[in-house]
Amino acid sequence: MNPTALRFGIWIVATPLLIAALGLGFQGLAAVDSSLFFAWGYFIEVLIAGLLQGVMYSLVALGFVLIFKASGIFNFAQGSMVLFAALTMVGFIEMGLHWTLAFIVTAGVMVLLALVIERVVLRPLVNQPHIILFMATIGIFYFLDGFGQTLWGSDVKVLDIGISKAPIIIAEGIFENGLLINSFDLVAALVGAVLVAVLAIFFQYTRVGRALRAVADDHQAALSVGIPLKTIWAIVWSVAGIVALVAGIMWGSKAGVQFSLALIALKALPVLILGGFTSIPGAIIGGLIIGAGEQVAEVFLGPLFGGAIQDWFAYMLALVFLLFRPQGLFGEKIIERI
Amino acid sequence: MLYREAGQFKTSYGADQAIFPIRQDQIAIALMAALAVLAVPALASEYFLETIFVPFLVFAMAALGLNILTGYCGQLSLGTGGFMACGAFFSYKLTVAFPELHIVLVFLLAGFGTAGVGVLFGLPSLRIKGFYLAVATLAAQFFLVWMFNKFDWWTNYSSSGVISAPPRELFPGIFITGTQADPVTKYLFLLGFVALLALVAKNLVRSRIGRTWMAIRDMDIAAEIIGIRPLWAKLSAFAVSSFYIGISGALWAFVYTGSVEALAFEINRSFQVLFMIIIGGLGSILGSFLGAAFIVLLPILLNNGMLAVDPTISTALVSHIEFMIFGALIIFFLIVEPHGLARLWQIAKEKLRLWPFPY
Amino acid sequence: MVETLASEGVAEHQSAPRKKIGETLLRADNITLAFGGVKALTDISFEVREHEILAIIGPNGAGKTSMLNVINGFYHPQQGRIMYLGAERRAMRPHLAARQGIARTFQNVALFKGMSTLDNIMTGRVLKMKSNIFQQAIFWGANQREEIAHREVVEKIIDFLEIEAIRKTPVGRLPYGLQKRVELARALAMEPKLLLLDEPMAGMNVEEKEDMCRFILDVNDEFGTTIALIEHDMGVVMDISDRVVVLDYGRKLADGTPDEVRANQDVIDAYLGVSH
Amino acid sequence: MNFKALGLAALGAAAMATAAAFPASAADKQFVPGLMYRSGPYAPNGIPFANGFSDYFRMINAKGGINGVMIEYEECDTAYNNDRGVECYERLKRPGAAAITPLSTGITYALIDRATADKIPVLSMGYGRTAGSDGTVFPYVFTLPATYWSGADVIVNYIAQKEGGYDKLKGKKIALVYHDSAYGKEPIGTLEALAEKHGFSFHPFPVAHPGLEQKATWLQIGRQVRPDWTAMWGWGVMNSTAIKEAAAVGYPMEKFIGIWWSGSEQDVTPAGAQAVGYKSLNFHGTGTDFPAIQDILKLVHDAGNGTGPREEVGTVLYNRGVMNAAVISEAILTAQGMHGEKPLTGEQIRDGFEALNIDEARLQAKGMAGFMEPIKITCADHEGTGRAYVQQWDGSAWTAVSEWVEPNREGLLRPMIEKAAADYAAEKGITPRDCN
Repeated sequence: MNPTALRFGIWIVATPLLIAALGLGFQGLAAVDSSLFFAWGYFIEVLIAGLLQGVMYSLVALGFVLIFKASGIFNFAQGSMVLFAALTMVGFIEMGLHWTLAFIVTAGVMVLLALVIERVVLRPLVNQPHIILFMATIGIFYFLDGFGQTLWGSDVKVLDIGISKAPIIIAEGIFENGLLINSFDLVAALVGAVLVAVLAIFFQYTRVGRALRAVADDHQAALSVGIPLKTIWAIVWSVAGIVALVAGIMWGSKAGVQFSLALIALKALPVLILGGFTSIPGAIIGGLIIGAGEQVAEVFLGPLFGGAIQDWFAYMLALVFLLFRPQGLFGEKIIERI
Repeated sequence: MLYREAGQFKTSYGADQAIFPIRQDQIAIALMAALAVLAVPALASEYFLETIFVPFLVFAMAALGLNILTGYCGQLSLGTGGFMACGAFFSYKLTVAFPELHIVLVFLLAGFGTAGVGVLFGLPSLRIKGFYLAVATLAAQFFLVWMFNKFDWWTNYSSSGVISAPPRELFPGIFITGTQADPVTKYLFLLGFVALLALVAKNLVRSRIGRTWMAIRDMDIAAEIIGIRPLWAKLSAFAVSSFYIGISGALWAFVYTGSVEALAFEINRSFQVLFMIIIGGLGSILGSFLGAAFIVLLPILLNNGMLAVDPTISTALVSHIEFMIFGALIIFFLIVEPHGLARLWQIAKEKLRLWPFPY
Repeated sequence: MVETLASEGVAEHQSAPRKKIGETLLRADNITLAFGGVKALTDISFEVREHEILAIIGPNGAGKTSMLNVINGFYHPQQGRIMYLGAERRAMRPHLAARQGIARTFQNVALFKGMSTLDNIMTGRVLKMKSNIFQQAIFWGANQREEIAHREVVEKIIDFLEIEAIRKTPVGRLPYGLQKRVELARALAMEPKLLLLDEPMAGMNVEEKEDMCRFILDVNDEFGTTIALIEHDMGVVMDISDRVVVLDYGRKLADGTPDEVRANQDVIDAYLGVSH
Repeated sequence: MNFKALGLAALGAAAMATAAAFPASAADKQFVPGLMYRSGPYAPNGIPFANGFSDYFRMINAKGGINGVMIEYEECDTAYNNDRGVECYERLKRPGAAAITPLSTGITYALIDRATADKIPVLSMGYGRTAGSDGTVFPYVFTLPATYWSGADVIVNYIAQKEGGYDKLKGKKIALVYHDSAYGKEPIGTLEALAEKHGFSFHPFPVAHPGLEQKATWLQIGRQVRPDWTAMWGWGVMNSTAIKEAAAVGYPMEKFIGIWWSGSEQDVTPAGAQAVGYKSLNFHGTGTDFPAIQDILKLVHDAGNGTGPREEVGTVLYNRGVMNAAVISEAILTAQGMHGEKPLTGEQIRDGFEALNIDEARLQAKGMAGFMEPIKITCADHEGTGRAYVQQWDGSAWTAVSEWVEPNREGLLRPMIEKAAADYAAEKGITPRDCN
């Protein structure tokens, strides 16, 4: 049994136990202050909402992982790529295209963008230290932010791909008020799952995917067996661009397409750090942990501190995990040699 | 032809340690100082002083601090904004509680307080490295801003969480904070203060402590084997860096904007300072200043420049184009010289030494 | 060819008076080190005596570097103990080993690439410098006096190793041979009691090897520094070392003077016989 | 290292620097600066306001200016960013500046000291520092027609009306969802005081900037606390997200009331049908059925001079920009009556503000009858009536669902304002001026 699968197994068993312990802990708080009392149904509801929210973070985090895995670059511009993709897609829909058609055209635009980035930014900077490439992606971030808004304007745009947003109440027989689940979030989780499956298949079973993994493992070796780095970079940025488009559609139809979308990249950072920069399953598990952790903390601990703790709580949570596993949950272990 | 060091011999190790060992450099720096002290206040308008020179100096201070941590000690930090907030709110509480305390002393004390906070958040650096360390500092960033925003005690129970700098004097009758402060006074005070602290930073990095930082940065294992304690080296870098950043936060709140809420120190501020040191040059005192100048000046120049070319242009378009040009210039400069403006300056000097006979 | 040149260069020096070999400086008792299930060192015992040059030899993967790593505290052996300066050393970090006077160089040069030669060597003086952070912030005064005093020491080492010309050059720009020399200079700047050299002559040409041999012998002569070195070039090893420890697959095969080792049948079978 | 490229860059920078000279304003025009934002996370809300503001002055100029004095309007983009706001202020301030419009509570805070020192009035219309409405301590700050404290009181008064009297508030739960910044925190003190006075329980829920994350907040509101009424102090994307999340937990929209900055088309359209029934405060009319707005359409948009798209005219934030500009022009007019019909200094226009008396007759003359309430400003009181009304979104337009609601200024808010202003004066070492 390979270690990753084993680790998955352990997590699958341990997680429900941890959650139950957590719930009991919060119930204990109610003994101190009765206003903190809650029903178990509510706890589970918050947890589910958090997990679903976590999938939304994972969607953004995936784009980071793809690029980091294949090139070691931390792509600061991922957030603005999400915004740019969503803006472009809305732009095409407003021109009268059906959203499926607009999706395909926008995917084409994102591939084109990846090619331009590879040619104009990455190729001249090949072999530079990672921090320099990181800085270059910051340049891309600013450029895209300005470019997207110049092209499409700064208004709030509605992106509706027909997903119902109505609340669903289930399990009313079991819990007092039932369990409230947002149907939109469910669809988003489904999209996330499909995306991960597609990426997994892509990496595992296609020639290009295998080449990408080879590059991720060892640049020099990959080059020596004839995998051209520039092609790999162009492909991986294209794939990241399309992932950004999917994230942009989901976030855009949830929150409206506008400038603030670029800021959700910040929500993906703790996810990445927790899951490890190089692991696709890490991005998903990290997203689930961060999403559930921060929502539960905000709802049950927030009132003790005056609320709005979820931003720093996500980072603190990631930090605590890091102290035990400095390379993230699924990151590659750093071995020191001298 | 003018820029030659031939014929200048150093006869002692002391002379060899000078910051500007070449005589032409000494002359140039003296001229620069004269320009900064005499010409700028005389010629620059209030607008230039208040919105370019003052923030430039405040940012240069923050960049100095971050450069010590990231550029010299190799520890990536994204907590700059949070540490600036510490400086701002610590000095506010101090000066409101003890109005008779001299304001410069208040700034320094706030700096020391921030250094303590920096050490606390630097502790994880022993286990966590690189981009992963950035998370520890991001936790600091979000937590500190949240804390100053959330607990009214920091703002003396102001209903909106905004602190406003009370008037304080540098010398009796000469105000450097509050409404009475004259832009020229503020500028000169900042110039002196920042120059002094930059000198201190330069002294630190060319002494033992600076070498231990750079050793940790370049190869932490080898550093440990020659007897450097990684714990002490990293934490001292966190402390000194936070000291500078804390003071810059205090100066931001007191001398630059005059009133500030915790949100002014949000994550974007951290990124902004990080950009400065990368563009300016990691591990370079001069680079901190060049980077601060680049990041402060460029957007304003672009913005004003475009309006001057075409006054009827829409402000939205100006902002968007400003973003695009700014981003493109960052990429351009990285391609031209990835090691920052300071290295560019060095190369220019080397070329100048040979000019006009390049071979 | 290589061996003859090297030994000729060394021969002159051996005529100089050698310092007397003294008491045991460091003793390794039954050291066993394993990574996961893989044993790197098995039950190794040997000693290093004051003022001697001890060579540790063995084929690739014999555990030589691991042994040095154990001595300077980078690896912690699962079994066995290290006696140093007559006291037993428990779990130890490398910087504590440095404090006790153990310096070393690395197989792959471990210099501080962003700093000049001078600054690299000055870092070797870190433990000897005493001025506090405030004195350093002011620079002038006590700190500058100290800087100058240590600079003088460092300049002597620079003279000694003949690297005056590259004082201000960033070490990243130096050729490999010179980098090795700067690394030796940095170790010497620590004024160590015990100097560990991990393949100081790897990848050098004949002239560079000759120079390096000369420096090692001079260091041993002039400062009386005890040296433990790993080297592959058998000619060099046999000529400059006082005693030789032979490792193979993590075990000790032999221990003695070069002549004794040369005559040892195990060594001939396992190592010399094969490689020659 | 490419030296030619470097040279080009240097040349470019130098050209930019020399180009950074500023156009001097013509001496025969009244200068009006505007600190707007058309970029950054809050741009969607900033743009219509800025367009309304600019269009009104274009209309005034098309009519021949104020007593023949033309308005010269210049805008600077702050991106809702405090330090850029300071930069913009310093760029646009000059002795002849009529009034500063910071359009951000944070920027208002940053500019109060500066503008007071420079003697330029700050008009923070429905935002900013509430204590600023005490003219004795803040001679250059104007908060008309209403402050956040008034807004909070109006919301509670409206709830009391709906519930059938103040005594019915006892035991009720009122929640506040607020932007966790200087802006959002303003009403908390007032609501706490009112909770104590009327016996309802008050539950504040902060939302971190920019406000995309409200799931936890709304789970608490919708599923745990279940308040009878919820008020909101939000801005930008926070508003639409709040409406969507409220709908997602099934919170009734009729019980959800936003402050006037949380009640524009930009806030409800992204939420689509979910937003129907959502309420907010407002202090001016919506739509285009006012002579002044018709004038803008006729003289500005029909002439092809509109700042933004024509469809935007009549939307909430556009009309607020118009009202803001109208107040400034009225202050200029009043000041001209005192100091002569010529371009005036900020200090002179401050006198105009303090003597401002926009009665029904003046509103009629301005073509704004029914558009806004009459306003009277005095030396000590820089706020005016503080009244607002409640409007409701019906899926396509905002319609008024209440009369003008009066806040309890004299009995409650004014003493609180005076105390806050006195605290500020003590901290800053300001001696309040005598207004009698």
